[in-house]
Amino acid sequence: MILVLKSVIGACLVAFIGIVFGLLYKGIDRKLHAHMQMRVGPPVTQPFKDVRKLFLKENLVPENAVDWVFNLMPVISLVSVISILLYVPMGVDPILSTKGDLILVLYLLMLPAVCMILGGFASSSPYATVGAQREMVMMISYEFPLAVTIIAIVWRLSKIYSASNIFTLQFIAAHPLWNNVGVFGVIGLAILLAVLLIVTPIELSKIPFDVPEAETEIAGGLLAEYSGKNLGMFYISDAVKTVVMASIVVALFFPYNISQYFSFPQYVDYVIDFAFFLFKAFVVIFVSVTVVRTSFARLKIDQIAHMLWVPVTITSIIGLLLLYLDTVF
Amino acid sequence: MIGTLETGYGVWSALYWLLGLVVLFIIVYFIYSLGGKTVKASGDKGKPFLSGNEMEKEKIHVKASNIYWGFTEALKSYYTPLKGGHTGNINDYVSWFVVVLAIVLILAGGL
Amino acid sequence: MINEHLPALIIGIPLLAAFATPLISKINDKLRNIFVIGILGATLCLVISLAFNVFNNGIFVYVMGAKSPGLTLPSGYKMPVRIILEVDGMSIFMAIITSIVSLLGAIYSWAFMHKETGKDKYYTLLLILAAGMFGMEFTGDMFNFFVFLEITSIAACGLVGFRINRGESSEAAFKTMVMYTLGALFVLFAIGILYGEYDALNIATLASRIRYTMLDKIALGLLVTGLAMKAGAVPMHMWVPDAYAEAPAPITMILVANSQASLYGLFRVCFTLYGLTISTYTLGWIIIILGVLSMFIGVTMALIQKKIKRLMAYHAISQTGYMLLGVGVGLAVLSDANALNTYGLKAMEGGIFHIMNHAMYKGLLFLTAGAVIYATGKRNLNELGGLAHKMKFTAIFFIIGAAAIAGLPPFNGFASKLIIYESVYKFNPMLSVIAMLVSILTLASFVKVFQSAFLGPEIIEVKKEPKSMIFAMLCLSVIIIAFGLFPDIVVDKIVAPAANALVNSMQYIAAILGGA
Amino acid sequence: MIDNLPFIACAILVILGLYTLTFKRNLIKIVIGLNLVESGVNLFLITLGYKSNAVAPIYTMAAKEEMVLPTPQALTLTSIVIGLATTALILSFTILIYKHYKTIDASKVRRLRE
Repeated sequence: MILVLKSVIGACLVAFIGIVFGLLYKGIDRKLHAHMQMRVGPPVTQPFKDVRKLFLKENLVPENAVDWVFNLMPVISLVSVISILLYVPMGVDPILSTKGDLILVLYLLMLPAVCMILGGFASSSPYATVGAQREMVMMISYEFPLAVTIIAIVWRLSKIYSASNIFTLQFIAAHPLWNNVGVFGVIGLAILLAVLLIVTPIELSKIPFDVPEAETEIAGGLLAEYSGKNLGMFYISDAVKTVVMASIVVALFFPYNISQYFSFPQYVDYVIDFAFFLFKAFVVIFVSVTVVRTSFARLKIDQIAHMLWVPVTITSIIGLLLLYLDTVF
Repeated sequence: MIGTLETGYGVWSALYWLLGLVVLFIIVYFIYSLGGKTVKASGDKGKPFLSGNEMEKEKIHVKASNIYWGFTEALKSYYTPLKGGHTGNINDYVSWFVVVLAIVLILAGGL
Repeated sequence: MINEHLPALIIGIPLLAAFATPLISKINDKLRNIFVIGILGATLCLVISLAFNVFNNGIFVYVMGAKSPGLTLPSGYKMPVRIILEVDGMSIFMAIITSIVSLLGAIYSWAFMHKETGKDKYYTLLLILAAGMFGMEFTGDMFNFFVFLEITSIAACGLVGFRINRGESSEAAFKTMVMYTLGALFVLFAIGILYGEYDALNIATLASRIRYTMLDKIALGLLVTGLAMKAGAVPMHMWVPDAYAEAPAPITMILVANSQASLYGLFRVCFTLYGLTISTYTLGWIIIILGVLSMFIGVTMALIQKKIKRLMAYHAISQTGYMLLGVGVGLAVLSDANALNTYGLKAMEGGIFHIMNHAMYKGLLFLTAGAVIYATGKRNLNELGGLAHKMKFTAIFFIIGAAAIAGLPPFNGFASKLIIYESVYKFNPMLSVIAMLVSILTLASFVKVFQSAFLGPEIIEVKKEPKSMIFAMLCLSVIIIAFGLFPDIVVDKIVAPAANALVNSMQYIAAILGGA
Repeated sequence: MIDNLPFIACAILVILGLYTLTFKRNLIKIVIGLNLVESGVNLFLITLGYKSNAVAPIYTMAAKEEMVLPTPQALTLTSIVIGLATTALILSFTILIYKHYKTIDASKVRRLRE
């Protein structure tokens, strides 16, 4: 019963956190990106203004589009992406920590992408279709390294602990792996972290992996026909997804908290942990989104597919092997 | 607790997720309804953007075999032999069966 | 009274009804349809009542023509010689799938086959196929198993080649028949070897006598290969897309269950017949490798298919891989009690749960494919487009089925795949990784189908889908969602008994031989 | 060695059948190959029950007590009947294939591939 109440209130809470901080991070990212290019850039609150403007506009549905899919997908996309935050620790334990685990988070992470793809397809525009199929190709390509990373970490944990909830993010965050492995393990973990940091911008389809949108090439790609509030929904869900990816990286690799070094009352601890989480998430986003997208140019889709299927996959398997070696020696 | 699946190392309950989803749907739909009205466009406004080209309806639809170009292109060296292996010839079906039979017999014999 | 004879009735009623069907269709087509659906409905009721019996009272042994299996012969020789039906948790699990699928197939056929000729033969074969599958699942006798295997082969191939106006149908039926017959002959060969060595055909008796000589190894290899072929494991899978794509849609759904009946035979052989005597580690690995190959090659081939049903047929192969993987891991650790209890049993539960889920969602997908073909008359994805404008129901059912097969929460495919991932990784982490990869490739290829058939501008004329077709698809969707929301109940009530039945082969033997 | 001759014959029949199935392109020959495998298996079954100097198990009033084992004979009979059914069905498919494709060359009867 308490859990029911918790999930209702928690849902409202994560909706607020996800949307506000997602848009905020987006603003910061744009600002820093501009600074790195020696520009002034928009104000940090610009994403909020963008959303507001999109909501004022008329919502156009193209003639050939399948309306019900076309209009439903933006909403479902945002709903599903926010729901991931119910399972991800953000400094404090996740709200539904005992009701879902890491594999669930992985699958939920697919949902917003699938919604975007279906929305793009449903708009019946060739540009949108091309963009959507590229997004799908990227999804299938990064799945292997991502799965290797996650399974490797959990497998290594299961060699140390025999708890029945090893797959929950709560458990993984409470037992950081860095402390429990030898030299090989640390190298292996570092490699896996690198893989995850490569996968993050691909998951978020940011430059250099923004082939699905690629304004200069296919006119906005899978969002080509979207306008008004539908586009606004996708805009917000992209922002929330950034927070989600960052918090997954944080939970898997940097779950450390700083509240135990102070002696404040518990609710202050929560605030401190949450603030520290926001800082860690910011660092992750800065490293794997802002810096990367400033420094590289867009790749072609078959280059991305090849890169993910061969070098990145091999790297991730090497990481797994090193973790395995760590249990032997 | 009904609806909670224990997998030995993990856990999953669809009902709580759905509950969260319903709450989130209400919130998101509220935000969504704040936006401008939805219009089914017609005429020039409703045509897909094609950089100014005029196209027939049939040609606009991207066909199934053209989808996932990037994927098949990147994995060409995997797909070419695989497609070649599926000859549709009944002799080959039987040969594969015989090959697997031989391998399994060797492996099972070596137990 | 009825309770005592349930297994025999479940096989007998469809079999007798099959031969009554042509007579009844002389009277009236509608009456015949009602008769067939009624018979299959009655069979479903009997299966459910037998299921309660088995889950409450343990293994159900039925001896044809005698009260108990332990009866002595006139010469004083004590040995089970009669035809014995032995129903344990796994058998009844498979029978539940078979009966649901064949009932819905018959309902769907009402409208789907409306315009075809030769419907009396169609329904006769359908009933024989159902009876044969029940026989395979219930029998406690190796030779009987072979006979029922051949009954299903003949009925299935007759149905695959049902549309004799299409050359492709005959081609598919020919190829399938050659493969089925060849596989069944090797199964018979293995049965002969076992009989020659141990002078028995009863599975329980054989299991208690097997000493694992060289000949037994040969028999094992023959059985595994023959049955794995019929289950559609790569690289012996090439008949699967032919047969599944050319059979009428409701038949394809039943063919999936038929392949799973062979899968059941495979598991029965590995666990019950050989599980006691040998360390099954290598055997487990053989099954796992077959499973991984099936998963990966099946799905990558599916991704590039152009015909809607061929694509789904390749997915059937790839999903079979999950079952082989889950149960194979259980088999590999069968002799290691600690590993079996920590993850082996869970992996088996995942694999077995996946059998049921797969029958449901793949059935649904084939039915939607049938609806698409019915409405447009086109099989090639390149010629389709924009169906979601008019065929909203089919589109929604397709989304449900596709989400379930891709393992998106909260549908049933997710539950069983979750169990597989989270137990198999402990055996070997790469197995989980490959399973997850295959899952997303599955999603990708169904997104492709959805895009090219259902989305896009309206470019082709469609007929409205009839009510009986919608009803059958609705039933499957409801099952899928219910299993997805309450997976724990299904796992506890019917999947766990099935997994335990496979692991505890001593019980299976003791039920016949009495306190072995 | 001489006692094993029937078993060797079975093995040869099965292998010949497999050879035919693998290398012959004529669909009728493929059916023949299938029947060869079947004959091999049937021969194997019937050989299992053989006893020298025993009578067939149908003579219940025979003077000699020694009977050939009846079960393999029953099995073989069943298997022959099934084999007949499959052969008939498969040959009818061959006829249909010939009708539609105008050929029974296995390398040409492959509209279904990939």
